[in-house]
Amino acid sequence: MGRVRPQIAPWWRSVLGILAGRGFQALVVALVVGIVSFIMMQALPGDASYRIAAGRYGYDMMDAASAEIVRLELGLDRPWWMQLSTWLGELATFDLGRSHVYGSRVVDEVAKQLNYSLLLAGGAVVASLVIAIPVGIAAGMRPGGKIDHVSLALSIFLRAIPAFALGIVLVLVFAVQLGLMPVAGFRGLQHLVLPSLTLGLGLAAVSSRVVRDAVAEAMSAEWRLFSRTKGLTARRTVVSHVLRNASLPVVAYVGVQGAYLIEGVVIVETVFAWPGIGHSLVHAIFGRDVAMVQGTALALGLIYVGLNLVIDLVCRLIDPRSA
Amino acid sequence: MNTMLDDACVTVSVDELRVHAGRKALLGPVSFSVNAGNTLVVMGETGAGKSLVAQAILGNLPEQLHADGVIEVDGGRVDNVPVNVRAASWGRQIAALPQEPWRALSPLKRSARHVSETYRHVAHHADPEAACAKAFEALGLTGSEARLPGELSGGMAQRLAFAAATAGGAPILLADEPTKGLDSDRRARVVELLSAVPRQGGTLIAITHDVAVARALGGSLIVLREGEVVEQGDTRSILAAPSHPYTQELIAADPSTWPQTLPVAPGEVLLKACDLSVKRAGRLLIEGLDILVRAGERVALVGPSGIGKTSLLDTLAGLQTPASGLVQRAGDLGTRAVQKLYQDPPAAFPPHVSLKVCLQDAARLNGTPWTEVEDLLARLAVPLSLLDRRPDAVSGGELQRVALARALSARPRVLLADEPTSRLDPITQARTLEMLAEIADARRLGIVLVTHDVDIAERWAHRCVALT
Amino acid sequence: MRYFYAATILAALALSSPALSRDGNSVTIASPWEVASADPAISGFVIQKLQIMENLVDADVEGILRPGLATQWSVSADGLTWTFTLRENVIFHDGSEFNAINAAAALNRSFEQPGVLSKAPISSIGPGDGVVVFELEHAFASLPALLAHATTVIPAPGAVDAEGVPSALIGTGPFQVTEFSPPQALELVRFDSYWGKAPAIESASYLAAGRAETRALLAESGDADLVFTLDPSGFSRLADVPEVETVAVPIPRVLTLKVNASHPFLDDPQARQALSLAIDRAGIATAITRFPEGAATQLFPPVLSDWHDESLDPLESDPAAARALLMDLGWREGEDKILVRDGQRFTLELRTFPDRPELPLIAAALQDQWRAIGIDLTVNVSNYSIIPEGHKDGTLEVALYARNYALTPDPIGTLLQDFGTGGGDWGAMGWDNKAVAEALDRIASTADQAQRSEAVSVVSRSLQSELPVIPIIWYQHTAAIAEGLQNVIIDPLQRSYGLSDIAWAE
Amino acid sequence: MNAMAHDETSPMKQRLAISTSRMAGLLLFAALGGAAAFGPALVGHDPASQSLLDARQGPSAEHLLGTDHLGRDMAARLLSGARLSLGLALLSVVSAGIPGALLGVLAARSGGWTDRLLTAFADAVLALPGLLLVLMLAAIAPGSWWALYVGISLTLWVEYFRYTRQRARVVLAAPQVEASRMLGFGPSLILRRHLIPEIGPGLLTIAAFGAATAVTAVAALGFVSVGIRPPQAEWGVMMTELLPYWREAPWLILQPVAALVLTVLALHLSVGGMRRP
Repeated sequence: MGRVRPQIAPWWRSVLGILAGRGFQALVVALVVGIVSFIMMQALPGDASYRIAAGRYGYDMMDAASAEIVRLELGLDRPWWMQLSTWLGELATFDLGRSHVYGSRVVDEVAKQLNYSLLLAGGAVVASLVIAIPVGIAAGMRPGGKIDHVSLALSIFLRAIPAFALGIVLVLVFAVQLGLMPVAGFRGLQHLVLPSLTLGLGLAAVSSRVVRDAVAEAMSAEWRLFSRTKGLTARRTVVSHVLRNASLPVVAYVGVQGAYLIEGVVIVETVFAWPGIGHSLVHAIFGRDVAMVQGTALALGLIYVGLNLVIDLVCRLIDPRSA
Repeated sequence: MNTMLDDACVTVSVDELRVHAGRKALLGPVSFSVNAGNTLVVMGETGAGKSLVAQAILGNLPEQLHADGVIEVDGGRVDNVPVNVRAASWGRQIAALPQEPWRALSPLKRSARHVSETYRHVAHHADPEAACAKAFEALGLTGSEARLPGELSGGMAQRLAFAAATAGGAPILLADEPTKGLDSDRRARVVELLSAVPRQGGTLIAITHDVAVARALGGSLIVLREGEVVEQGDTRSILAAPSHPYTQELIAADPSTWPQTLPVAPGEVLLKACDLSVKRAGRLLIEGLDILVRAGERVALVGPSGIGKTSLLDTLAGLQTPASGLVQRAGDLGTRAVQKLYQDPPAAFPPHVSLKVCLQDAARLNGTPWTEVEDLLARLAVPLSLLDRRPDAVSGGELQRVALARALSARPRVLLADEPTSRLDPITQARTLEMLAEIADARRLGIVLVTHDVDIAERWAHRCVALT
Repeated sequence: MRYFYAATILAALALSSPALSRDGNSVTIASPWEVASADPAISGFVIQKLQIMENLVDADVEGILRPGLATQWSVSADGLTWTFTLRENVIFHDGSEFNAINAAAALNRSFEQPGVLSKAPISSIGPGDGVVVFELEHAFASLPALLAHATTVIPAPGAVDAEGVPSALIGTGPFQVTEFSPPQALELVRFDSYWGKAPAIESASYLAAGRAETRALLAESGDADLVFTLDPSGFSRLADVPEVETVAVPIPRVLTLKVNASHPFLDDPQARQALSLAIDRAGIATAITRFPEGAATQLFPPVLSDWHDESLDPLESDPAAARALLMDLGWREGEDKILVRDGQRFTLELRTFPDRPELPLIAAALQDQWRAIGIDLTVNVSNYSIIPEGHKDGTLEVALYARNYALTPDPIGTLLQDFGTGGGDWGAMGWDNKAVAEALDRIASTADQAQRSEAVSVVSRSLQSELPVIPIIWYQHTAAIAEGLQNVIIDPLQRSYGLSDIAWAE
Repeated sequence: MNAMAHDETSPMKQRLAISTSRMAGLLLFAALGGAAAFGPALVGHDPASQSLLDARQGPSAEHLLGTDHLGRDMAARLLSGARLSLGLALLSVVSAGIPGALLGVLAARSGGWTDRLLTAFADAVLALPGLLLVLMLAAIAPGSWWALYVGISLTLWVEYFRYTRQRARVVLAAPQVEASRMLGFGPSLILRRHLIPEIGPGLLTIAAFGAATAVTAVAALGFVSVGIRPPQAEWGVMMTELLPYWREAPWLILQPVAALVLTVLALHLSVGGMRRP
């Protein structure tokens, strides 16, 4: 349908609409994230400079003296609004400042960890789709059939079991017993398999059902029957009609999975010693590394918006009915 | 359709066809046979099992139903052949025209693709695009190749479905309620399209509840009632001299045969619209319209679908503000003195609440004693036992009458009816409109009826305003 | 679409080929400690352990100092001027030359940064001709020991960014960094133009795995050859795994209770002794840390040979006696079994932190054991910074943490901070003991062994009787070693993973 | 027509299938709730009282589910954990659901700027990673349940809002409501007869999903020792504490995991599976 000329004008209009909407959202997110995280970090009990010093020097080395040095170095004695305005000012120039704890540029830190986390998340999504789509289709073709019931039971179970437990089981089976995969760390692509499978199974639990529902609905639709009675083979009907219609809700759902991913990433990264963003976010929060928290949160927020933008566009591509 | 000329005597013959759901018999026995170049019309109201005939022949009966009896297509017996095998003949030997084209065309495919893919994969046509273009031209669809089914009018969608269904070159065409929900002139075009099939040597099996359609298609006729054949034979002669009372009723229900309503002495003006213009989605639909609604008078607004009848009605009801001009109510008309009847009765009721509760609420709010409501229902022939059910558990006709009772419990002076019977079977439609008329006369109501059926407008209403 | 699945599934299969078959000459190390930064002031410990950067002064496993980047050192008669002669033709991993200028610069920075050096009475650090010269405010014998500390390693001048923060891991050590993915992973290769003896192994990778279970699994699956700091359970399990050898080495890290001696309930040594008597060290050592021999009988573990004092009578566990002591102090049992004295319930808040998993457990144990003698203990598990913070603002009552008395080969530096005048953030609080303070100063300023050991016994005795901090457990440093890995040395001072000595059996 | 024939039969089958599994889910959930409510009293052990010497025991008459690494009674700890998790989950679901739904109706009813503002706000909240919010609240008040409670509620309300808004818009615009309005139905009656019956079931499903999410989130946070802190008995905390012993005393770590799995299972079954409204 890409080659359809008459639709072009409204097509562009709707795409621009999408872009504008998401762009605005991104802006809102940037402000909200910055301010909220900042205010929260301000509200945290105890003296930030102590926390930061602790994060920097470890408990063998940190003491009141080092906290004092930190306080002066970071100007934590300034009033909070001054600190906030500096941050926003720098943000306007796309500068996220330096990590309070490590002294390195937040941008670099976030970028580094983001690479790993995105790799992990991407792996997870791929894994989930590879599992969810065939299962979902199989189940959706015969709603109420064996496959349907079994996969439902499985997906509820997978949804229920905590990520780390799944991770440990996978490690035991594939790494310790079979020795197929490495246990943890990141040194090659095969290190990606187990963590992303752990996350992916969790995602597949839900998305396989989404696929199933979508397919089931498409299969029971009158237009499916018609495309059969007008002479198309069952297979062609599925390929050229069912899948396309069914893919719509599935794609839309990938956006919803973002939240689950962020939560999962934190857990899985700690279990698999994965140098990712979720892991460092927890550290940053407890190390009172305001700059890092803001940077990380901002990154996560913007990724979410970006993801949804892509999904909007893909949906727009699959479904030319400009809604 | 060119291939239809190829061989002369393709036939469908059905012998002692019965359809059961478990132990419950739904259809039959039915027997008939149609020759190439002939037409079979199956008539009867919804639930009479008309569709089952088509499904049995095609072989796509729902799993939980099963058919017995002998079905032969093209001289070959098919009823004992598994579905997946019979499916091979779909589109090539037998094609089926769907009931509701919008629902039958997958919503994400552009019009042309629906047809061209059939040419490509079913007819294995050398140049599908060209063939498709040809078909579009023949059906006057040229120009809407790139439009999505959702963007087509009912008539166009029906023609598109026709093109898609017949592109495979099947000589036998099953058409199930092909004219459902189409206004008269669109209906005419579809009928003409269908009658072309036998003329070109194909076989047409058409299923309808519309006497006019049956008459137009001719051929032979089977009249079904609750799954049983009540009359069978040559269409024209049966319609001319129906022997079975049910057939007579069916024919009588056809608006074109209704008696002309006698004019009444118009009462005081209840509703008055001057130089009214109506917009929908920013588009100006109706301009400079003047309408008077007097007590005891039935006004019909008639016009093709999409002309803005509904928006106009809403404007009169005060639910929508006029683009220009104004709607005046008689001074003594309260807000609830104008009530409305809807095209799709189930949509007009809260689906999860029993009818009784609905009626009781309405009665209480309008200070109408419950007994009065019950009398109304009695007059409308609605058994009180029905009231414990939910809207979806009641037939369309009954529900529309409950809706009428509900509206009346508000003691309205004006009743605005938006295609109140277009979704009903002819007999039910006739009965419903009859009752509406009675009550309106009795209560001296002013009625505005929106319809696309010119016959109804002319024969049932006192005054007919044509919107063009 | 289906092709896409096929592709991905294939890819997945391709990936799941057996994990890196161990290349003959590389070693993988896993430990809990993350490498967050290239700044020695922050990550010095790991940088030093992995032999990426080096100190002027090195130390062997006994803590005996030996030449590092400095070949020799001498102190002036008045003990105020130290001169360190630097090793010649040493180059950094980036090829730049190691000399007095950049050595002095690095040391000055670690002097300004929080760390051991900043505590020393230094007035100036300056480069000389092939030497670095320290001017002191007063005599300080253990300066060389401080220069063996992780925060005083020497990064290459090229590693320092515009703000003067070391931002790359470049040093003079036998291993150079090829890949750094903070905070988890490091890739190392042998540095071929290293001044000293060339290591046997060619490359090594370091992986920080926060969770003990993960580390145990790494060891068990053979993904890591050398795994440090195992949890008790993992340790006992790995003992049964044939491919892995487990070792436990006592280290001078002690799990202690910091007690606010100026707190009205705790200002009397008797009260502190009562607290100590109420602690079931054996129970904790058996059930939680699972090294029964780790139950502390005094502050200094045997491994600190010249501080551990056999003649001291060991700390006992005797709830009844504890109760008796408290009764003497006028405490009486209240209706809810909790002691009361002139209207005040005996309630204390214990602060600790989760970074060492055993701490909350032991805190929970203490909670239970002290309730038995009528003390109501509330546990506050939080960031460890609340301990120095509480020390500063005086709100701290009791704190539980693990103190390493061998930050420097000679514990004196640490002890000065902890038990010198005014106490220290990780040491005594509200407890001033002239005798001890003097003794420590004497030890710090003299090199004469006789004087030292006399002073030492003064310190250890009064610590035992006064209990400004209550020792509970002596730590074991645990490690799992893949079979075939030879001459692995587990350094009790945790200064080195001994990478340069390790070799695979032929 | 085919579809119609389907409607008569197969959904009936499905409805039956669901209702049995639903019943199972509801019963299971009731059982869990009951256990959480009354269990602690019945077990008769203090979840906090330890005896290091009989740590990590298997099930016995004395300790029905054995003892943990500090010799605390597992049954008691599990149950008090259940109390905490379920209580927290239900509480946050309620306090997220009611305002969420009300705002949704408000937005749908008044439209215009009110609608736009509320929607924009909801979107912004959505884009703020929920976990971040919870983490930071947890950091403000370490180990306190109310921080988790507030954080979870704050992240959960959006879903109710969006669902209610979107459905309410449809319903309010439908003929059914128009007809009722013309008959003089007031807001309260519209709410009772139209909105609640239409939206209620969906909201319940969302609530079940939300509760499941909350329970897992609490455990997850406990597991990364961000949420509830030791010595408080909470499933996630128990998981971290017991994980080290998964080889020598597997039954220990299995218990909190099983508890979590059962809870989520019950919640999902009780709303007939994994289908979001």
